[in-house]
Amino acid sequence: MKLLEYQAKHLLKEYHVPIPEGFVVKGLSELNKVVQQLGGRCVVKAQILAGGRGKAGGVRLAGTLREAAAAAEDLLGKPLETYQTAGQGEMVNALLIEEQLSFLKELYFSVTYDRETQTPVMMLSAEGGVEIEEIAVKKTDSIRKVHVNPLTGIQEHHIRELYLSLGRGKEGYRAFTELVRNIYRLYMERDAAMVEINPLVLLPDDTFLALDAKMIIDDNALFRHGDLVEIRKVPDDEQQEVEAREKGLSFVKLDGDVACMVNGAGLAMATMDMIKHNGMEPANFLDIGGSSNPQKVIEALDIIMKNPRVKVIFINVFGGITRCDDVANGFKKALSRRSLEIPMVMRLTGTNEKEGRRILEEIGYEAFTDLKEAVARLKEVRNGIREGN
Amino acid sequence: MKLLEYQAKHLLKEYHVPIPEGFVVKGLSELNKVVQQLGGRCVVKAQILAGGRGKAGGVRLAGTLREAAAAAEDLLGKPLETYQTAGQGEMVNALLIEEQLSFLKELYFSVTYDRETQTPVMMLSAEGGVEIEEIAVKKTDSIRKVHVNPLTGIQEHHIRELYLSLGRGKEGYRAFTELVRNIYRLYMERDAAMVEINPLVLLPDDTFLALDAKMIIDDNALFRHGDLVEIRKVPDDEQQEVEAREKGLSFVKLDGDVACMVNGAGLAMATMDMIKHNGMEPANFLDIGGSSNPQKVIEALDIIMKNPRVKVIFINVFGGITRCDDVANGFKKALSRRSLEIPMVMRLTGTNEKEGRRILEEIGYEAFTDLKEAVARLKEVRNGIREGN
Amino acid sequence: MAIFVNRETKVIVQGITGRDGSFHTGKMLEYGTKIVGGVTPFKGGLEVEGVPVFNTVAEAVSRTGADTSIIYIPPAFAAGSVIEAVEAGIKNIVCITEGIPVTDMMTVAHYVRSKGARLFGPNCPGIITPGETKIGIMPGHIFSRGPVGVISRSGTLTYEVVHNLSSAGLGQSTVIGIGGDPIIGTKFVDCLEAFKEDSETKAVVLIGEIGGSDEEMAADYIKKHFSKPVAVFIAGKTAPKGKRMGHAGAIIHAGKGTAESKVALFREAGAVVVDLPVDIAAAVKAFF
Amino acid sequence: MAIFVNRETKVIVQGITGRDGSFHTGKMLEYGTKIVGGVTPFKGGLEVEGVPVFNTVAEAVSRTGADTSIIYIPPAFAAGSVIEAVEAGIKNIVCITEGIPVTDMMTVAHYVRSKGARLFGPNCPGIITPGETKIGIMPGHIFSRGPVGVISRSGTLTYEVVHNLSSAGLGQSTVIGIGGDPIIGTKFVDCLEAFKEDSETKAVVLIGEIGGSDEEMAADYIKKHFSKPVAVFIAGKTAPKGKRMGHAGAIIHAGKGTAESKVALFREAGAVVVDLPVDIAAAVKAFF
Repeated sequence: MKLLEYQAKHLLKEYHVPIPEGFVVKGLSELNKVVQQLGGRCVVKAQILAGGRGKAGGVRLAGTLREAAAAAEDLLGKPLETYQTAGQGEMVNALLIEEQLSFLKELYFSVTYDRETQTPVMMLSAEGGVEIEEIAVKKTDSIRKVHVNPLTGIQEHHIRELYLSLGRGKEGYRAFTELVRNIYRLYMERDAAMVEINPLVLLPDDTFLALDAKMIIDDNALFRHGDLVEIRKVPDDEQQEVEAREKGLSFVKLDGDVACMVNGAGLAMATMDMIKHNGMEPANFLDIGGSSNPQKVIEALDIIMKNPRVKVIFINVFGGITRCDDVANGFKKALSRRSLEIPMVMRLTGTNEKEGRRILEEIGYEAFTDLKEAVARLKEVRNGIREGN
Repeated sequence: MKLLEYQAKHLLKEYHVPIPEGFVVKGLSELNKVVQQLGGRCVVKAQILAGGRGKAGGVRLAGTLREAAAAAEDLLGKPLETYQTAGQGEMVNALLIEEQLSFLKELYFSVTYDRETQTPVMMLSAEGGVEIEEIAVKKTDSIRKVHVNPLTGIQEHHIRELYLSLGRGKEGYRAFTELVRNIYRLYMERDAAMVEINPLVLLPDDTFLALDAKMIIDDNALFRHGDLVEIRKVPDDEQQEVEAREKGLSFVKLDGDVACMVNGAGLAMATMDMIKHNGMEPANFLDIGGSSNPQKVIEALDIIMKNPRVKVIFINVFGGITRCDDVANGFKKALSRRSLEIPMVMRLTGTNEKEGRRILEEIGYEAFTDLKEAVARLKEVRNGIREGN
Repeated sequence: MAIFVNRETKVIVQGITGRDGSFHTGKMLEYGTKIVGGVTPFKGGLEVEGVPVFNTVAEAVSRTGADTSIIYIPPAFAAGSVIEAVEAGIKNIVCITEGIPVTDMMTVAHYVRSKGARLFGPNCPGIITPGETKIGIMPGHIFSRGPVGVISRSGTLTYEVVHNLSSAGLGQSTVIGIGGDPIIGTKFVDCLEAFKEDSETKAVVLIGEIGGSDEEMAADYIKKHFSKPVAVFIAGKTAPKGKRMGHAGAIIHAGKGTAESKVALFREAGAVVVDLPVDIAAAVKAFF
Repeated sequence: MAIFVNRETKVIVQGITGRDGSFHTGKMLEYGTKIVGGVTPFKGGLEVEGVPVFNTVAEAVSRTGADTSIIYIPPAFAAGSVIEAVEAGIKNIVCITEGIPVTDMMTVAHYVRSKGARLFGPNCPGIITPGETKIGIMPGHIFSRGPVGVISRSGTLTYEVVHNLSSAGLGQSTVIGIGGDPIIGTKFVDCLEAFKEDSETKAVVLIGEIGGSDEEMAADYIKKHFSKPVAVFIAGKTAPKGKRMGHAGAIIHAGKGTAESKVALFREAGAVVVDLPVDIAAAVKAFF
């Protein structure tokens, strides 16, 4: 779950990480008071989840209330297109109005986890203010990575190693220590998958401040962060994915017309690969998950049918913890609620296969056992459909 | 550092552990309002650090304000003698006035650390309300011990194992879980050496409440608990020990008349053992500690001389991290401020021994190298002093 | 010979009274797995499929002598269950649970290793030595005993491949589902090390997917230390970047962990990489 | 042969620029210890007694190849320094610091062990193999090389005993101060295990004190597994109960850890227990 900048900053504040003074504005009428409180000069920042906001004009400096109002009017309630929004633009529903600050230096700081060492990793670079990919390419040496053993937690020497990489004297060290400890604590306690402060700025008084903030919370940990679930903003292009996840399904929309429903992520990916390999285009990735529940099949069909481009459905189930009879039952129930107007090819094998086939027979459907044969049939069916239909 | 009951309960409350409603009273004039607030019926509890308070009459039930006033008058501002106060009694400077509660059962719960496994250990017994030594003797099986690995921290199954030992149904489990987690967190975060809740009572609604509380904070960790240092009450008989510790000295007063000043705890104990072995009685244990600092010798002499029973001083220093010249310098400085009116025998060897002897010579003192010879001389000196002098 | 588990392995089921736990206890017993006990707090004394239920793992271990455990516990409590198992002296732990938070798993992975225990998963189908023991949720009938070791990050895709192998007369020595999460206990390289020492295993099938660098490390290990033939399939060639493909671990970040780069490294290491999972058997056949 | 450390041991000093750190760096160099570097944050680039100072342990290790570290760091930061050393790959850590909180030490003790490293102390005088290397704060001139292994919970009392031994012509193989705190890294039993395998060591002197049960465990080990002769002194016979005798570990709780019970168990295990530290040499003489 991605957080908006102001939501991330709200968490930073909770953890005593310095941030600029600022206010969230969701309508133009609130602007006046807020800009006055900041003394006229301010920064107007569009609150969207997509990256690349700065280059797309989503961050504006304003010297007067009039300028701020112009910027706000320009942004609020309109879609903002960045290189990450894939041509559609993301609606700006809120602005963050912040004080303008002068600083000595822009740094990059983040905490995320490293799959190889299976530890949190903190990264600091003296080259802040640009995308981390750019930093990584421009100057690999400029990024200092420090791994933290999860059993012993963050230690003084981890912070020291980061700070020493800046080549600065001791004067900023105390503020830096506090900053890093607080961000790390936030990262762990709030189950963040990533906290990125870019830029982290060094102020003239040798303290540090988070000028921008990106944060991703581990979806698997949301059960213990009800407060974050409440403030969740789902990106426009992920609406369906999030809805699906709430129902225990993994769904990713794609551009093709062959919908698929598979149990297991690996098999689902491999199924997409096979569809493509046979000259067709998958309409989605859809994993109905490990645990067995007929209801999931019903939900899955619902999601698939929301996509008007879908021409044929391919169901591929290899039962393990998922039982074939549960899948067949789910399918049966789904058909009792809605008729299926497009062709469907099914492959069903594994745990409780016999029971599953018996249920399908009852409603006049049959299923392949072998994947290769099933895909061959799928290809026939798809090729039999006239384009433009 | 031991906490008084009300101080310990204050911490428990901070950690959301249920405690009885109650008020601290330091003068009789405050009593009226407090007892009224509790509805007349209350418990009057003398706040002392020594154990055995209950049996010594330090806890009184009062059914009316009049009874409460009588109890308070009886206790406040007077010494309370228990089996742990060694015949002197401990002054009662405060009372805790608490509501009377009805409960189903008294349990014993504590968290401390286990030296063998080097982990925190939690103990639960269904036999609460009496001294833990008694429980341990009466029914060893009735104490359930659960160790917590400090790297992974407290886990659900630790709490489950404790709870299951009570042989009760699931209904109290949720409240118990919360209680144990909170007390464990307190134990770790506040660097307690021991948290003991005896009795922990089970209330009619299947929740738990700390009816009494003992707590010891690790002295070595006080540097990060300024709030606790502020509220510290030093037991009457430990006044000198605490003062000494603040000066970096380890001091324990004993009953004999041969004062000793030694560097290193092990050598200090062995020196006491040798004094005793030679028919004398040590007046104290005094370790001037590992790190080297002439000032410590001055402070150590001051503490020794406060004890009027001391007839002779034995200084035993085997330099290591403590340097002989530092010790000699300290001694020299001490003599420049005060004259020594009782005899002193010194043994000085180890790091910077030569420099140390040179300094002693300057002020007309000499020292033995060999411990056996030094103790022999000490014995001669002590035996030469007429008793009753 | 096989690796990690065999017919002597004594298994307890954590979460035995749940829907999945009880169902698969039956299936495992049917397969011949020595299920000696189960654990569900507050349900000690019951029986599931004739297997005694205990309140704690410690009790189950002391009463049954179990050395291995399989976990069907909801994600919020699963990490704690692994720690409970290790503290009770269990040496091999198979964690089926999907959806455990990453912060929990980082701690657990380090802890398990520090105690010399072995964790399979989480979010994995388990481990099977065909004809001897099945500790997992895989459909037992598709497996057959033989010279091919199988390691896979996926569950159902493993079944697909094993089905393919068995249908072609290629039996398996041991099949391990290592799990689809970003933080897992036993990785490809750990399994390759064990297969290297196993004289029964003559060839290895490795089923990888996009995301992470475990495949890259495996390719490096094969190149340097592994001389038995290896056939590889990597799932997710058609997956878009930056999207999580079901498995929490299957996500391509900043061009890292793509199918292309993994395929290239395995080929460089001398492994045979196939385009489709149904082509695995043919590739392995060619080894013999 | 000696145990744990020898003339090849490459040592760094953590906290080298402090009063004690710099003083004892000089003394150790004088003794012949291979001090290859020191660490004090923000003082990298300086030299102390001709030894280069680095900002971090990792840097010191990578530049000097050190395998051992001695710590003179204030109590609030000492536990973190041990972790820093282990993370940098140091295998033997001697922690001189007194006054480290128990909660810190519990974590550190478990962590060090889980990484296969070894910690001596905290609150200890260090370890010395006479004539080869001194990693600690003990006065070097009292030690002489010979067949007696010495293990002690105390600092200065160790010097007393060693002085006594050396004066009687009884040299030492290795002398280890294991530390006076309740939570320490290396215990009596660990040292006895090492002395058992050391052919140079013909007898062992063990200096215990009141409190805890490490002596009890050592007595048990001697009884069951240790056949070399052992002479024992236990300090604190005259200590009152419930009072902390200087060492955080030297406190008698509820009648446990008394000198009497320790003495009795050692005698039962076949060790010779002396009444006074100055009697040790005579007892050891009788062994030869």
